[in-house]
Amino acid sequence: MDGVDLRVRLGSLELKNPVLAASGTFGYGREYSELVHPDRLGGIVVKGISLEPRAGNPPPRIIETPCGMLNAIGLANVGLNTFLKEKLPWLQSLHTAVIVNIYGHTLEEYARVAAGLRGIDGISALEVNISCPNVARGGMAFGTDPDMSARVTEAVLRETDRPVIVKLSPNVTDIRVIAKAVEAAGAHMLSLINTLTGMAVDVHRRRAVLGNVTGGLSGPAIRPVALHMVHQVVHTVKIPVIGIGGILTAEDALQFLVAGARAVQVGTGNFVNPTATADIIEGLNRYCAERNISTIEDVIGTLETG
Amino acid sequence: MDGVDLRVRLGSLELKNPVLAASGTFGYGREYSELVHPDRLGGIVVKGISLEPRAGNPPPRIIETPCGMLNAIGLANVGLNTFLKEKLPWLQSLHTAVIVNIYGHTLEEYARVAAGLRGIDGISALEVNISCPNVARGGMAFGTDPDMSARVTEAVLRETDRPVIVKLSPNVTDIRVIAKAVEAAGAHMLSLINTLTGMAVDVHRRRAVLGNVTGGLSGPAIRPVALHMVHQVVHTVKIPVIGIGGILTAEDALQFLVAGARAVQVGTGNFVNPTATADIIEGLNRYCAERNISTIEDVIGTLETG
Amino acid sequence: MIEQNCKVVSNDLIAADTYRMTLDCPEIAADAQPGQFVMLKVTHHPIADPLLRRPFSIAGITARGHLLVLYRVVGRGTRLMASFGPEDRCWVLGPLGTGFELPKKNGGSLLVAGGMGIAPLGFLAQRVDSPRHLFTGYGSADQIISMEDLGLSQIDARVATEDGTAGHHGMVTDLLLAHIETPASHQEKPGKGAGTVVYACGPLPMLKAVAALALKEGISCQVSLESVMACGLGACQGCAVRAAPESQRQYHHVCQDGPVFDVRALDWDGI
Amino acid sequence: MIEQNCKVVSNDLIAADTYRMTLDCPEIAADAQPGQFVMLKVTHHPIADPLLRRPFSIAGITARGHLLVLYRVVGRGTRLMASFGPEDRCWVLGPLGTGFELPKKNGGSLLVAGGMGIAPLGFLAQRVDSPRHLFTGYGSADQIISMEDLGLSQIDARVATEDGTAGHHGMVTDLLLAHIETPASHQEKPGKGAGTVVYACGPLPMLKAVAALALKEGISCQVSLESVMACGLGACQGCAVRAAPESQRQYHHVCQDGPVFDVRALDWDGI
Ligand SMILES: Cc1cc2nc3c(=O)[nH]c(=O)nc-3n(C[C@H](O)[C@H](O)[C@H](O)COP(=O)(O)OP(=O)(O)OC[C@H]3O[C@@H](n4cnc5c(N)ncnc54)[C@H](O)[C@@H]3O)c2cc1C
Ligand SMILES: Cc1cc2nc3c(=O)[nH]c(=O)nc-3n(C[C@H](O)[C@H](O)[C@H](O)COP(=O)(O)OP(=O)(O)OC[C@H]3O[C@@H](n4cnc5c(N)ncnc54)[C@H](O)[C@@H]3O)c2cc1C
Ligand SMILES: Cc1cc2nc3c(=O)[nH]c(=O)nc-3n(C[C@H](O)[C@H](O)[C@H](O)COP(=O)(O)O)c2cc1C
Ligand SMILES: Cc1cc2nc3c(=O)[nH]c(=O)nc-3n(C[C@H](O)[C@H](O)[C@H](O)COP(=O)(O)O)c2cc1C
Ligand code: FES
Ligand code: FES
Repeated sequence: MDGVDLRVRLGSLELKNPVLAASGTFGYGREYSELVHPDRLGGIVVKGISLEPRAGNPPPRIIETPCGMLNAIGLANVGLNTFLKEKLPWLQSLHTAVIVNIYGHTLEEYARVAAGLRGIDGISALEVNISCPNVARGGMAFGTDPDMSARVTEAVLRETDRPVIVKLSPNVTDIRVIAKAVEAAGAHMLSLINTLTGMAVDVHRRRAVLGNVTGGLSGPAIRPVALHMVHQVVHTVKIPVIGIGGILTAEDALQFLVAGARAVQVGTGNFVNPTATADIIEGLNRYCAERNISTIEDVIGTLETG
Repeated sequence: MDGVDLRVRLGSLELKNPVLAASGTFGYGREYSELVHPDRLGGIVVKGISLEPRAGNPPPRIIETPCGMLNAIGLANVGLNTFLKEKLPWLQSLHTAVIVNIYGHTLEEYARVAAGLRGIDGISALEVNISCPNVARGGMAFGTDPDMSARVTEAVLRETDRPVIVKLSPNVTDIRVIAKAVEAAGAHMLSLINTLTGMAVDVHRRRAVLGNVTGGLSGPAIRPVALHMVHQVVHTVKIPVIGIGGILTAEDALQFLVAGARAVQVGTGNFVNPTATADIIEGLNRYCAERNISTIEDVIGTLETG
Repeated sequence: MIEQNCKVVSNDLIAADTYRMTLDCPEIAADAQPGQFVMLKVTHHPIADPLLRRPFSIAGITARGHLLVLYRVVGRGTRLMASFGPEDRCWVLGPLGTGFELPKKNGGSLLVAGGMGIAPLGFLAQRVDSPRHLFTGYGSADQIISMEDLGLSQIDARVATEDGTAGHHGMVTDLLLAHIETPASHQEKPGKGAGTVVYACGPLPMLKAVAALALKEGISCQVSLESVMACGLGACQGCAVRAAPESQRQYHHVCQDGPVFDVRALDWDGI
Repeated sequence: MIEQNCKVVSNDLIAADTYRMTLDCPEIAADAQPGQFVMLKVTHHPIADPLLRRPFSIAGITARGHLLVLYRVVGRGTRLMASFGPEDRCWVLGPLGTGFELPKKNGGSLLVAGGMGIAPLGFLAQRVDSPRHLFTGYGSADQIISMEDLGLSQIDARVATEDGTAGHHGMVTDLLLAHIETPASHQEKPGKGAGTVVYACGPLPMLKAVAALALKEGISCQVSLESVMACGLGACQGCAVRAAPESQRQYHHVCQDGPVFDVRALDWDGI
């Protein structure tokens, strides 16, 4: 299993392996560190950071669904300043890629979070969550409109000195249109998918289960949708694509890599198996070793069609 | 359990209970008749009919996914003429609603199928599948564009003397926009959702699993997405809405009814449990009886919010 | 065809990764014909993963009238099945599909089974009383299913293993070929004479080889195919297999038109 | 805190729908404090329904050093757990969360358990050596978990059942109230004097009643809460519960800040 080179390059971002922990599911990295030390991973994406702290939605915030879960955390986070003061120092001690996921409710807010993270050591890249409601447009998510998606991208690019990953929403008619707009706006990488919007009803109480009524669907249930969108986007843009959605095992991760993703993120999978990320890395190693593949690069984008 | 009145009215369409079998999963009704006689159901929606017979996609056509399945049947069907000659007579002998699902690749084709079914006894309604690729627009599905969706609706309405149900695609940014356009075009009812587009990769062979590469995701995995869209559409249009997506049990069906659907369709659930439809009817009865609810109408749309 | 919640009477490991399950479902057993199959629900309600039922050939009816299923653990569903105990119940839908056409009276039968392909052929052998000869092939000796577990006695059977750990060292098709090429006068067993039918079930490459041989030699031949299935009833059209070029239809449905097909009905190049 | 694939040592039905499971995970057992919990994986890889792990209080450490879990079958996950046999293994993540603050030396403890709320309190009773009194409430006599199954001896325990089939006919809170209202001089047991702590776990209405009483009487009180959970580690923020209005934060996380909370830390109106 040694011999296998799992390093991947995504533009200027080099990862020791293609397995990242997804935003919102791995806290600030430290929560899981007794189980899987972040240094073993390709990198971690921290919980989405906003300018001000946010308490989040009223409970219940999560509910299990068939092979998946709905969450309506409400993007609860400590806010930019506390992040810098309390969370960053530990992250700076890591020897792996630390990607900071950011979001806002206005273009201005995105820009200010990006500016607040400028020039800071130990941050490898920003991941921009564009699935947020745009308050200026009646709450329609930025990421559902190509023009708004492009403008968020530009606003962040203008303020940052780090590679920018734009994280796409799957709740769109044609994700390729958004991907192209974001690429044209200068994004360095794309990651997808964020959660699908969903809902559950408690038929005994005849109420929505979630305090927020609707939530985001994640987990293995959405994997086929995620894989399809990644496959579409890989054939649409030239910038590197990171695959996300329902990955629990090395085989799941390989589906995305074979389809052309240059890295993957594991979200809900961490809850099902807290060492999922490490197990996947081991599984990628084994897959390559068994086939005498010396580098994971020789797996990426090798899907035969026709 | 007697006492409970399960009848529902959807505009001019009256059903003995709100449970229908979904198109493409119950054949032409006869296949399941030894297990569940269609007369026990609110109705059956037959496999989508096109003007000409269609052989369908190359195999493999189906693959299991977590709590779901992908299908790429390719809308295989016997075609309008054979349907009328070979399948219709048996359907005409039924004492339940027979809904004929139709589709086309051009407006003209939709219109001609509708015309071919005009004035024929034993057909209670048409269900128009607008998730088909529009050949005139490079294969983009009719149902992803409000204008095209409206035009398909009008084309069918012009040629038919039956109530028209338009079946919506979930692969859109905002299903309410399509729902409104279709309502404005004169549709009598809406049904939703059709399948989400998805894909699976065989990592050993590094090929797409399905002969058609992509397929439609159905089953419990998609239920939260379906329920959310039904909830959205119910609050957007005035015409009756039929809920579809991942329904296996009475509790699943009740989630849709409580959210405001006036009937439901069971698709993939028939494969998991061939008597699912009958079991759900029994379960609805029991739910009402246990709560001293005398009519299912008193359950529909009773979701409390806030 | 019915759907029934059946008692698992026994479920025993009989060879490497291979289980023998008997189910108490008298109605299905009474109707079953060799070559037909059942769809088994491998999870308990309301657990939805794995979602779909799994198809299994009816491998026979035991002396006590129970339905016999032989299966190999290859994935998630069969692994769950292996954990069924004699207190468990299992939903069984069947009998399904079109089975074997039995040989004409006194017509000889050559039964060719690769691996778990023995399941439907074991049942066929139970039901055929004219001269029959069974050729079985396995990867290795530890996979061999005994005639006793198949409920067969007094049958002329030969075995091949790919690794040579038992019987002929090679493929089961070698046995068939050798048999067919032996001049008829030297045979006690049915040869390639008129009236002889070859029945085959096993991995696709094996079926292809058998089909090619039968078509070349002009021997009547029926094969039992596998396919992914959702409904098992002819309702979903998920189990399509390419029909022979000269057929009226482009696809057959394995669950309804098959799983048993005359080799001439299939497109062996496009399969 | 570690993640370990543990042997299920025993898994027995001990009361109506109630099971007692012991697990061989010495490291987790060694670290465990009363009030902490574990997350159990109820399916086997790679089956993904039900998807999430289930949280269970650590109900004690057995004489043989095994981790004790007491659970009631209420849904899909617990039904699967009930089928675990002594040959099975189970992934266990723990010990998790913040447990009970033990009473001060010689401070008396009143332990109030509703239904399965006995689980963490049984462990607490094992670890407290100052005077302690246990009040347990069940729906009916058939649900009662014996002191033996809890690994408790020489404890002053009283029981209430809602249907009166055993002990006091009524709620467990009646027992607590009666006890607290008895003048201290008449008591052998800890009363509401300074140093006394009330520990409670059970259904929310019971906890509300206990909290109201403790707050009114000015008795120190700790409750163990439940919540839906995904990570169990403080990473997902899924298990939020409203903090007391005067707190610095709007929500606590049950899995990390709890599951044990001082009643004064919570918003009992908004819960
Ligand atoms: C008509 C028919 C009769 C059959 N009879 C028998 C029998 O008597 N004994 C027996 O052991 N098996 C039989 N099979 C095959 C059996 O259905 C599969 O082995 C089983 O469905 C695998 O389920 P799983 O969940 O364990 O595997 P999965 O986890 O679903 O898949 C594991 C592996 O098995 C393969 N597989 C899955 N489904 C099928 C399938 N339907 N056919 C072939 N390969 C499949 C997959 O490609 C994969 O490589 C039959 C199949 C058909 C269609
Ligand atoms: C910290 C903590 C400690 C716990 N300790 C114990 C214990 O020692 N013994 C015990 O029997 N139970 C305990 N529980 C509750 C236990 O986690 C649930 O009963 C279990 O998760 C239900 O799983 P299920 O799949 O069987 O039920 P599901 O099918 O998931 O749900 C069935 C019913 O149980 C309810 N339910 C589901 N999850 C929870 C939950 N987390 N809390 C409360 N109700 C729930 C649902 O609302 C539903 O009504 C604890 C919960 C927490 C948070
Ligand atoms: C509890 C939870 C919290 C999440 N929080 C965020 C977030 O803050 N920012 C973000 O971009 N995505 C967030 N996500 C989305 C995930 O990063 C991921 O895109 C999604 O869950 C799909 O991947 P999965 O199926 O592997 O979970 C969250 C997901 C979950 C389940
Ligand atoms: C095998 C299969 C075939 C289908 N064929 C059709 C069809 O011909 N026309 C149509 O409108 N929908 C078709 N559908 C979609 C279903 O009617 C239904 O909308 C969808 O599967 C979601 O419901 P479910 O989760 O209950 O299956 C098909 C679905 C499946 C699984
Ligand atoms: S499996 Fe559905 S038609 Fe064959
Ligand atoms: S369960 Fe994830 S933070 Fe508590």
